[in-house]
Amino acid sequence: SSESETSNGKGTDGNSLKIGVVLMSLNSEYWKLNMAGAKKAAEDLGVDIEILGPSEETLYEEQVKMVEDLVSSKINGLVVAASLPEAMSPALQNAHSANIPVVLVDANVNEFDERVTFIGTENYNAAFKGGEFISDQLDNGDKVLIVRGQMGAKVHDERTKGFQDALKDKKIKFTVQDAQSDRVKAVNIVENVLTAEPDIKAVFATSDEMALGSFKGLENKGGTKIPLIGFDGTPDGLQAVTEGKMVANIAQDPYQMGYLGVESAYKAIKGEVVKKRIDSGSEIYTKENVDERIKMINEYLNK
Amino acid sequence: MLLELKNVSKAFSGVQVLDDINIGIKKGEVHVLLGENGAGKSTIIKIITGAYKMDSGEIKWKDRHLQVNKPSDAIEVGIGTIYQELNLIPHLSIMENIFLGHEKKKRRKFSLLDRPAMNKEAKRLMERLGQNVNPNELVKNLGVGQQQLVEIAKALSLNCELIIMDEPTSSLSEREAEQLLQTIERLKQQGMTIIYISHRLEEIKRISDRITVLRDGKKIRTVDTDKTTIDEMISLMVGRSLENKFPKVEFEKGKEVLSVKNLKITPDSPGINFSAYQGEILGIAGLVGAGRTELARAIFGADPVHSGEIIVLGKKHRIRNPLDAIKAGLAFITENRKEEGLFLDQPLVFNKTIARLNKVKKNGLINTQKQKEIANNYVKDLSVRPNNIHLFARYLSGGNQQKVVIAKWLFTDAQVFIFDEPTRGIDVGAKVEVYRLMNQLVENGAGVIVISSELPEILGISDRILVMNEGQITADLDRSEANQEVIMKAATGG
Amino acid sequence: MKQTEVVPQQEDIVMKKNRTKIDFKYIANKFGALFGLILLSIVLAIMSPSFLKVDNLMNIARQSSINALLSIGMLLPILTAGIDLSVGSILAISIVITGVVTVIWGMPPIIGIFVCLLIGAMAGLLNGLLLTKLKLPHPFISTLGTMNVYRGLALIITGASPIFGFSYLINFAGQANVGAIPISFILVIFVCVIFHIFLTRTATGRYIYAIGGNKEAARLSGIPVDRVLIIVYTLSGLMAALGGLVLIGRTNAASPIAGLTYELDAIAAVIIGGASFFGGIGTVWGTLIGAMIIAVLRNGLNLLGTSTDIQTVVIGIVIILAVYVDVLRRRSKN
Amino acid sequence: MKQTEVVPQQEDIVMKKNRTKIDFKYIANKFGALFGLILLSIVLAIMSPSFLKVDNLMNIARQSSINALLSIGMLLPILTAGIDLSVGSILAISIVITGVVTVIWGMPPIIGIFVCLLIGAMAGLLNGLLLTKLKLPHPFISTLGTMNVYRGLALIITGASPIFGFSYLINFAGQANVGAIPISFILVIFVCVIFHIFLTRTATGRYIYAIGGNKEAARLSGIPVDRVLIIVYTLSGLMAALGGLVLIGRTNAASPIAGLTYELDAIAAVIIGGASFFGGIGTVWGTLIGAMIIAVLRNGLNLLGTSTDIQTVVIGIVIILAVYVDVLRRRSKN
Ligand SMILES: Nc1ncnc2c1ncn2[C@@H]1O[C@H](COP(=O)(O)OP(=O)(O)OP(=O)(O)O)[C@@H](O)[C@H]1O
Ligand SMILES: Nc1ncnc2c1ncn2[C@@H]1O[C@H](COP(=O)(O)OP(=O)(O)OP(=O)(O)O)[C@@H](O)[C@H]1O
Ligand SMILES: [Mg+2]
Ligand SMILES: [Mg+2]
Repeated sequence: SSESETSNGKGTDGNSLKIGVVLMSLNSEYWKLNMAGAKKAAEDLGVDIEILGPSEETLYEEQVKMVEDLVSSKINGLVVAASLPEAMSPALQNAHSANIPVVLVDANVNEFDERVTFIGTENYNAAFKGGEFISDQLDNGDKVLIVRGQMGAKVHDERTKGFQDALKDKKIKFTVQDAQSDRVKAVNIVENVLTAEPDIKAVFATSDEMALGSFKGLENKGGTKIPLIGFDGTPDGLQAVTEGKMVANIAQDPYQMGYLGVESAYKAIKGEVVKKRIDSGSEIYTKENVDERIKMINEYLNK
Repeated sequence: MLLELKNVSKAFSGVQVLDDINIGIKKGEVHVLLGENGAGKSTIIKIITGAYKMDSGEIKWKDRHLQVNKPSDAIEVGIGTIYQELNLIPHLSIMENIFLGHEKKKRRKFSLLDRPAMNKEAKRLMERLGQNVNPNELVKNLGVGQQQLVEIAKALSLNCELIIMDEPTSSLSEREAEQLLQTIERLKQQGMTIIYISHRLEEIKRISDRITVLRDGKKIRTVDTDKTTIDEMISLMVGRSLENKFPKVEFEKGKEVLSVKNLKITPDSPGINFSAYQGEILGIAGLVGAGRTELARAIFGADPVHSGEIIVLGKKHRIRNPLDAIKAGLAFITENRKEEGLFLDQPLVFNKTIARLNKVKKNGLINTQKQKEIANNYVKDLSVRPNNIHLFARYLSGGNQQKVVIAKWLFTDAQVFIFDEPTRGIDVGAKVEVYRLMNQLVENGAGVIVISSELPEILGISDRILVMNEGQITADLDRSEANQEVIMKAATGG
Repeated sequence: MKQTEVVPQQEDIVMKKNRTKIDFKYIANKFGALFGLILLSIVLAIMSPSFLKVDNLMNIARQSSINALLSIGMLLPILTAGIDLSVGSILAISIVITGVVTVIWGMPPIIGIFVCLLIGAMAGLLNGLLLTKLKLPHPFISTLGTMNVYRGLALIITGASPIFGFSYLINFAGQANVGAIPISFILVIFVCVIFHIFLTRTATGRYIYAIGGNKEAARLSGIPVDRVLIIVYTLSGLMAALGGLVLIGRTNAASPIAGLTYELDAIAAVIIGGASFFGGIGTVWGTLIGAMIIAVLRNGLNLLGTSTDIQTVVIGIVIILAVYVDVLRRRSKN
Repeated sequence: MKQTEVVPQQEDIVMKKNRTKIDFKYIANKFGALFGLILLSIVLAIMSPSFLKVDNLMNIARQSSINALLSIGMLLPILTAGIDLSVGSILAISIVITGVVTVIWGMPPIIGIFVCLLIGAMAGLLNGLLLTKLKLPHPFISTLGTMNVYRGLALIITGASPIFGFSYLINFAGQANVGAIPISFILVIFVCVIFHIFLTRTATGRYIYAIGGNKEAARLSGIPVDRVLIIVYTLSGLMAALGGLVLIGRTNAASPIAGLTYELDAIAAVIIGGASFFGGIGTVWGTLIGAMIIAVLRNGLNLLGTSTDIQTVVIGIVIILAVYVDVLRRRSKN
């Protein structure tokens, strides 16, 4: 541990600093935006950065290994987005005892009090906003289809729950189907559910990948009039809002999350004070406000 | 010369299997390769057909250098082969098997298959071999004998100039073998050249023109058949003369070791009754498909039976599976050693002890040292070649594989041994060793039952002979009253 | 066998009996999986009024088509006693490259379609070459390897983001209908006919069965085993790419994570369709029915609003049952 | 064979020559995968200074252990020419039930551990019974079925949410260390020794090889094939549950989606470790080394900061290479 202390000391000349980032996966637009933010922050701050993430969000143990591996290679700070937060806490504890400051993004790990900060929007709250948004367009007892990601994956649980809870008063009859974040499965599910229940009044998909699939399903069933809400605010998802395919897209700000994550870790290394909780914000994008957001994202991604 | 091998050598993992072999095959002759198990006969064949690559040497075809890199090369120049192991595709039809690799097509190379033409031709070929079958029948539904004939039809369909047959009669009954020999004689008259391998010396004498004898991978001599005798063939082959091909020893007939009572395989099959005694070898004769294997499998619990009683040494046993049978004291040496007897990718020591691992246990664990000792002893006793207990069974010649299967069963300390075609594909010397083994078993008080399609063998070694036909025992003959005619009559139901 | 051409002869009687028996078996064999499909459909029709609606049947036709195409491709390796685990990844790499070529580089759609199929075939060809030239012992491991390689490449090529905005022509196969009937299903039927003829009426087709039945015997019969295997894996890759083309049309996007775990569905369809895992046995029509059974099941469970975890359990049970029914049928035949 | 015990006899010469060679082969066979592991380690040590740190080696030991346990379990079905696709799901169902029993019902941890292993064994037993009693043709399909069934049940039982808050004793195997060495790795070594003895020195162990080599010959040799297969799948399930126990300790959580795709890593480890996909060939030590190779590779690529896409490609290539090296080695022996 004396070793990490010296490297902490050396940290004053920003060049030799290295920050490790472990995300839930690197294979989606959402996480790519997060990565872009993190990279930008590293560039601005002049630190080295190493970003890892398993090939699928379900592989939570793989994430634990990545944290362990980063801890044993020479990093000065750590930014983690844990897919199964509780599972991550032993590894984070490890990092902490190796004197590595840990910043949590996107998902909080409640058991890990030693975190520098948690940066994120609660998925539950964001989805709740989505529910509120559509609430006006629904009558009591209407049917709503939720196309969700892998059962047991925490983000999708929270999004599903948040959306449902927002509509609690309306006694909505929910049909929840798991499309495992797969676009084709979402198409199939929407086609099938609409065949059995043509009176579906709204569709909510817990990720843009599935929302885009859901739109195809609606299209195939002639149901493009049915309001569709996506989640993530990925470029394609936002594009679908401008084209009127989705009425709304619930977006967190992954870019901001990534940026703030690295920045906070940097501050912690330097011994600066960081707020214990940072809200990276979430927003519902509709036709009215989406264009601005698209422009911004394109800037983020250097398009 | 049609085909010439010049200075052909081949080694497997450092062991010289063929050593500077020179053989010339004349057009129109039946040329026999003769030698003990493991002498290298099949290896020569596989080199000619491109299944193996030789280490050095040359093959000449019609006095020109012939390069065979793969089996289709040999097929293309006109060499058709029936390998020692059957090489048919079980789920394809007779017709498809016959034309496999050289299908008739409607037009060009890439057009659809001409099934009607192939069907007609397949039917004709099988009829030529005395078989009236539906060419669309799947090969898996045929008996071993018929499968062998499909192989021959396949070779004939190639319109080749040379047909190689590696022990084609070893899985055939007397009658089928006779049919095949007649076919060979007919082919010879038509000018076909044939390389023929067999351990049956009588048939060699009958059909061949010249014989090349091999021993331990070396060519000993090529002789003209009409200038040699069976005894000379044997002595060339084994390097010494063999006084007695059937070393029969007479023992006192003892108590009943096995009694089968009213055994029915299906509800409406006739009940089978017979007994075997200590002090005798009980032979079971019959034509292919007579139901001998079926009976043996039923007794051994390998196939389900409908009803019946099996009594071993006076004690009634309920046998539902082979394990029950082994516990009751039975051993069954099956007719298909590769499919049902051997663990090809395991060493001899494994094959030897697997059926009775309890015998090599110490403190509850297998004692590998003891296992090796035992295996070494048996390898010596049965003169398995090469005498290496760590060699995988796959790399043994057919005859030596058979010895390994027998060794496995000797190790189980069974009381009753049922041998199904035990000498199929093994050489005269080894046969005598197997017969001696049987004698020894009888001497030790075990019951020995031998199923064989070779009449001379049955007649030579049995004390008593049962004859089967269509699933029933049609005769129970004492050694003194048995001869070929009587048996054939009972076997054909005449 | 109604049109006997010749006057029956005495000895033909046994033969004819056998022949009838075989044909019966043949039909029964097909009927087996079909029977399962019909049974399943009846149950679902009773449980859900929507099931038999034309509309829904077209759903099924549409939804089964991607898996059907992959399954027909998968049938070939399985017939040779092999397997192709990389089909899902081949699908992904084929479609993302199509996306790059048409959407990003702006090449004409017809070239995109050609490239898609070409990439699929090349990826399959590589599987075949690895298997035969490196003499790998079993395609399970080589295709497990390429499954990772192709997936990784698809991710690298796209930087992990899906490509969208395909032109009508590329979407055509997966999106358009003729009347109520989806083009994709017509494509499936067409492919089935072609593959049926290929497998039953051409030499190469029969060699595939021969290799699965007994590889050594096939080799000794002069069959170019390696060449046939290479063709088999190339075709399997080609079919995966064709499935990918339908997928583009269905989703209007080419995602590098498309096709994850599709190999399992394809294998399940082939086996439910009566093919043997040990090679040598299996038909195109059985495979199609296998794919239909899976699609009908998923569709029915969606219609009934079954929760996804229960769906998972039910699908597991049906896979086992389907194979068990096949076992029973075969047993009753012997 | 340096310590020849007896004076060599004439006839022994050929044999001895062979014996030396075979023993060499035997060593080389083990050495094969080990050689790959060493080579890989050298490369990684050169590329990353952190690789050889004790700390990191302990990471590897810890990280390899779950896959190692599952792989040793998987070795058994593969030795019998079978496969067990359900291990990931068995792991999941075992740990969530442990969670229910200890965390929710509050039973003592020791009962939790017992229940975990019992559920794993029972799930494996069911696989074995399905295979043997229903006489299914190949375990690929039955375990594909139960893979779905067990996963679905794990989701239903937990309502799809993970369970946390396990007591120290349950976490012990996956979390604690003796000095620097993780208990989980000690457990792996212990299990390897037990399984090595089981496979090489007990009758049932030898029967497993016999069944993989030739099932019919095994049956006719009086081997109780069905019973041995049931034991095989039960043990495979048991090892999956043991792996699950380590996973609980590592993550302090029991999630119903734990173990997704673990079966592929386990199969890869067994095959990289030199086992034959056709049964009858393979060792515990080879399998362990196979699991280590995968763990070292993942660890090293993480240390080097390689992106996941490239990791995926590299792992794919290594799987193929590992098997190819094995092929070359075997070929050079003949
Ligand atoms: N692939 C192989 N690898 C190693 N050794 C082999 C291989 N094939 C054959 N042998 C060995 O070569 C020798 C010759 O075998 P071959 O099969 O040619 O004998 P054979 O004369 O045909 O005997 P049989 O009459 O028993 O059929 C035997 O000792 C055998 O063990
Ligand atoms: N696999 C099989 N499928 C169908 N019928 C079979 C099969 N095996 C044997 N039979 C039939 O069962 C009957 C008895 O055959 P079995 O093998 O017992 O005869 P065998 O006297 O031992 O002859 P062989 O010399 O061929 O071994 C025959 O009518 C045969 O055709
Ligand atoms: Mg031979
Ligand atoms: Mg027989």
